[in-house]
Amino acid sequence: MSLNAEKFREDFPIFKRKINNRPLAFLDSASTSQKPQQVIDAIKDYYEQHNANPHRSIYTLCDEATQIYEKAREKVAKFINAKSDKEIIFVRNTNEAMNILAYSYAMENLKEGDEILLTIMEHHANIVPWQMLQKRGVKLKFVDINDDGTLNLNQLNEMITKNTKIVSVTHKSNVLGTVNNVKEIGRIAHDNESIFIVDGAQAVPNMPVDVKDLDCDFLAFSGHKMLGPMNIGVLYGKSDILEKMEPFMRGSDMIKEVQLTETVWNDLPWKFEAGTPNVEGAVGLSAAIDYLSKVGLSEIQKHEEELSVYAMEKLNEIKGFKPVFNGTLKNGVISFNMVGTHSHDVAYILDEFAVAIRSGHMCCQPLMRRLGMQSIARASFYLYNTKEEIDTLAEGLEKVNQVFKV
Amino acid sequence: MSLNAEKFREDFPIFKRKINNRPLAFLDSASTSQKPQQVIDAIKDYYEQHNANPHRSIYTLCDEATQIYEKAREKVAKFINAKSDKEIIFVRNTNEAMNILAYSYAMENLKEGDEILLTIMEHHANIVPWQMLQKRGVKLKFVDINDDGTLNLNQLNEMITKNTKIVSVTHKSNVLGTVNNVKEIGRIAHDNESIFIVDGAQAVPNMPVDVKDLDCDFLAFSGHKMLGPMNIGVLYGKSDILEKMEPFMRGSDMIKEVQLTETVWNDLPWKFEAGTPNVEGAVGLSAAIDYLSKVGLSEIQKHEEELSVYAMEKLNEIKGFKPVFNGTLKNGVISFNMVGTHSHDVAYILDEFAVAIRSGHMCCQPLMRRLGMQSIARASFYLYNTKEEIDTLAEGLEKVNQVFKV
Amino acid sequence: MNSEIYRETILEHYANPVNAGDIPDADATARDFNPSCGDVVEIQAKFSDGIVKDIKFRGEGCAISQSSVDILLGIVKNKTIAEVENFTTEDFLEILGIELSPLRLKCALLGLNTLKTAVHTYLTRV
Amino acid sequence: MNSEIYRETILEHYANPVNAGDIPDADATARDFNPSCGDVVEIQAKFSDGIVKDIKFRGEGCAISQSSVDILLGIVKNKTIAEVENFTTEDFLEILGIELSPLRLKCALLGLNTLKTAVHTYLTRV
Ligand SMILES: Cc1ncc(COP(=O)(O)O)c(C=O)c1O
Ligand SMILES: Cc1ncc(COP(=O)(O)O)c(C=O)c1O
Repeated sequence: MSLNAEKFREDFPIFKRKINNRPLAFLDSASTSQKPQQVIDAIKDYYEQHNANPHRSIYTLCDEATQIYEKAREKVAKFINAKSDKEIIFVRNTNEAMNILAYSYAMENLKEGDEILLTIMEHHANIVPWQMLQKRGVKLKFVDINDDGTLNLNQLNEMITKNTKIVSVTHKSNVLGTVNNVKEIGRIAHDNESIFIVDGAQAVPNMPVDVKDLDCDFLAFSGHKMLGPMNIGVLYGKSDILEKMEPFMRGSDMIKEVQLTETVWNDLPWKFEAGTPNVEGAVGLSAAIDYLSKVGLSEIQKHEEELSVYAMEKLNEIKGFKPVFNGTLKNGVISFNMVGTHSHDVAYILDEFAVAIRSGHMCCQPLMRRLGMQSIARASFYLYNTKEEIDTLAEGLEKVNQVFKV
Repeated sequence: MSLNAEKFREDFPIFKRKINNRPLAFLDSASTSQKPQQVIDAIKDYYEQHNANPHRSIYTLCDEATQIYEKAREKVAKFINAKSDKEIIFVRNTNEAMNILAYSYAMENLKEGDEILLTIMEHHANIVPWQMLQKRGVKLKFVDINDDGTLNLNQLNEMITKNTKIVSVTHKSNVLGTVNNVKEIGRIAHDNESIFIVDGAQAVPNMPVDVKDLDCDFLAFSGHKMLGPMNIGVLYGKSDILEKMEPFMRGSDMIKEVQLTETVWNDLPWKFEAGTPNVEGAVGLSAAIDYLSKVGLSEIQKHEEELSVYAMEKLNEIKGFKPVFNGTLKNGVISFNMVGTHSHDVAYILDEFAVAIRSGHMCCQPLMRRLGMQSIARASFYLYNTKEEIDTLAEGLEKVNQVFKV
Repeated sequence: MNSEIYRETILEHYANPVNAGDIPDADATARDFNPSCGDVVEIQAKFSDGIVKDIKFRGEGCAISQSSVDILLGIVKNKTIAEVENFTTEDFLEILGIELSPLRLKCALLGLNTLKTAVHTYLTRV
Repeated sequence: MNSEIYRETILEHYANPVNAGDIPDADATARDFNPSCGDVVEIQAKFSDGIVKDIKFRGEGCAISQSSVDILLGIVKNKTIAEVENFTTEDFLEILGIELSPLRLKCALLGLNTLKTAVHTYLTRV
């Protein structure tokens, strides 16, 4: 294999852990990734050496915490090729980023009769916030998928209208693995003068993403899916749009001057960051980006593809294994069902083999209904996964059949 | 002294650090506290042994992460004596908690002509979110302070009217150190059928706080000010009120069922927690609560009082030292100015002595204007501070006078 | 070992539920979800003289959630409402007799929670 | 050592600013804050023939922010607008000649940023 997963595994302390006396085969990185020592140490070092509340005073620790926080922002800006670090807002996770856009962009700018164009493969994070707009008469429209799990671009072209004010699409589906042609979708959206939002939660951890190249207006992603700590995420936005937006969270740090009844907002990006910032999260995300950059996002993508090809070969041999699509998409995400066994029971029996996979609705209930499924099992791969782990997965699935007498 | 600060200091790795060749005298815990090894290790242990996205699947790690997260919630509930852990919502910080209340309670329930009663000593976190309500004709009213820095309760009694739908007050002022009689204020608010909100950001870390005893409807506080990690905080709310509230952040995990155009919310407390939760933060906060409980909140409060008394004695001897109030309040917060020198320059010169204090407007600009000050210096104490550090502070202030030729 | 929870009875109730179905003239209906996995159970019940005369469910989900509700309905049918109200989680788990991890517990208890809601709905209405 | 930044000139400009005051018929006014500490500077300027004819400030804040703006206005008075536009952060810091930590840098540059805004305001209006 091109990428030496065994070597990387050594950096992840959790892989020393045994479950049911077997080495952990963590095949659920699309939910959340494991953390390398480098990220854990960065957090530890921050609290042991530099911790202070940034921006607030001028003693040495405060100066250091401020620099650490703002340097992390610069690193993120470079990682996704943003024009300026002003365009990087630290948030909790992708969900929060979408809420900022729903509350501070959509609620301020959309009116009755306007439309928001989404796709049927969206994660709840990119559906539920927009439903808020319905009470003011904004309509949500959902582009369907083709039979091979790709997005129906023709339909998208038909559904977009002069009333479509926002087009918000996932870059990569967490269920199908589909990588959407967001550059093309962005072109269509902008030709239509719609704001174009990309849910990057699955793409940014697993492939190179360049906001200048995509020309998206907003991009949201979560640190915890890309080796970083929980509770740090990013909302990228073009600065001219962010400048015009109302803030979302209000309070300290996002202001320049507070009078009893009015307030002058702070400059970008701080206008959108209220209260004590998450320096720890930023430090951890920064270390995660260093790690990913050293490995190389293209290498990671290739590795996941190799594992996907190997897995489909191996799993297709198992009785009752039904992938959601016939394995045409090889992007590190394999969603499937086992005939006669519910995905929950599949996941439970696999745990006996220390194999961790996701089961359930994947926070994509509309897509599940579209697929005619109530539940699904998903194995997802990352830089630290190996073919041996896929062998163990296969072994576990045989046991599933045995228990359920399939 | 009753509390052995020297012993506790050994638990805090950052105190090994030297600044300008002197041991760190961290007198800015009211901004953010330092972290004991126990908290840092809890975070490390979580990522090295148990990390997974909770609630989502059923493999061992996921099970563990879920238990760890929900156990931390139970611990918080017990710590503030909540009726049920359903009443504990994990948030980012106090600022976010207030935004939940502004967006999901006030924006849904208040109308033109209604009033929100605040005090002039509020932090921006308890002012700016409410200003949003003004655009729909809700009025903000501010209760003044007395000459000794206590709240003017007579005025509060006069200002509260039938239109007062919300009374929101800080339990302890981050500038004055004033501890408000929130139990009495709560009684007044409830007699008036107003919702009663307590900003506990300064009180919860420094004294015993019991929500049943206070009978507040909501209490907000931040983990990072009480030995916990950044980006975890708590909104406590009475469950009957929370049940009736609309959610704030929308997306995954806070739902039971998502249709294309409508959604069934999840039960409390998850209805208010969208997206991948911050298990790490909860773990850290839980370890912080263990630490604080072992030391004892009453002991901490007494220690801070002793240090305050000692500091006022010592500092009053220094030429040009002007405390904001004449030191009648001994609650671990000493706000002052040095005649002839701006607080920023005071803090900067103190840094030469490795003394870390806050300078500026303390995120309390309305209070600053009320006091006729543009800026202030503040030393604040916590369980790990010692009299020696106050001696160093005094030494530093002498140097300030020397530099500025006072 | 994990797979030991899939006892013969569990698998049997899962494959061939005896209490699945609808009651067209039900006195109470309740529906609940397990938010993490999407498992769903709907219970319909008919009461008379303070007794659970008939009770059926529809559901989708894993072997544990679906067999548990099927077993549960078998237990409570023809019991008095008071007995159902006093029937605890512990009672039910003892009857199930399998060892469950905390998240699997949610699967097993989805039916019981839904049942309690149905009874509650009925009682607050009559 | 930290306190070395408080040179004689800095303290002198802080205690007795030479460019403090108002210009009643100013062509441009700009005001900016340092959000972290609340320091504030307002600059008023009068231009004619492309030259900074008069320029004054009002402000509140620390010795660094207030002395810096006073020194700055002394430098730019009677300079051409083009010269002011080309006057960089680096130029200014070289003249100040003190070593500043990143957060103190914000204090020192508050005046310069406000000045740039004032010039920009003037230019976009004429
Ligand atoms: C009284 C008070 N309220 C609210 C806050 C805001 O806390 P956070 O920045 O953690 O949201 C603070 C912190 O400075 C405070 O002292
Ligand atoms: C495509 C997609 N969008 C959004 C999210 C939500 O991420 P978070 O829970 O970090 O907000 C996820 C994570 O599962 C995802 O896969």
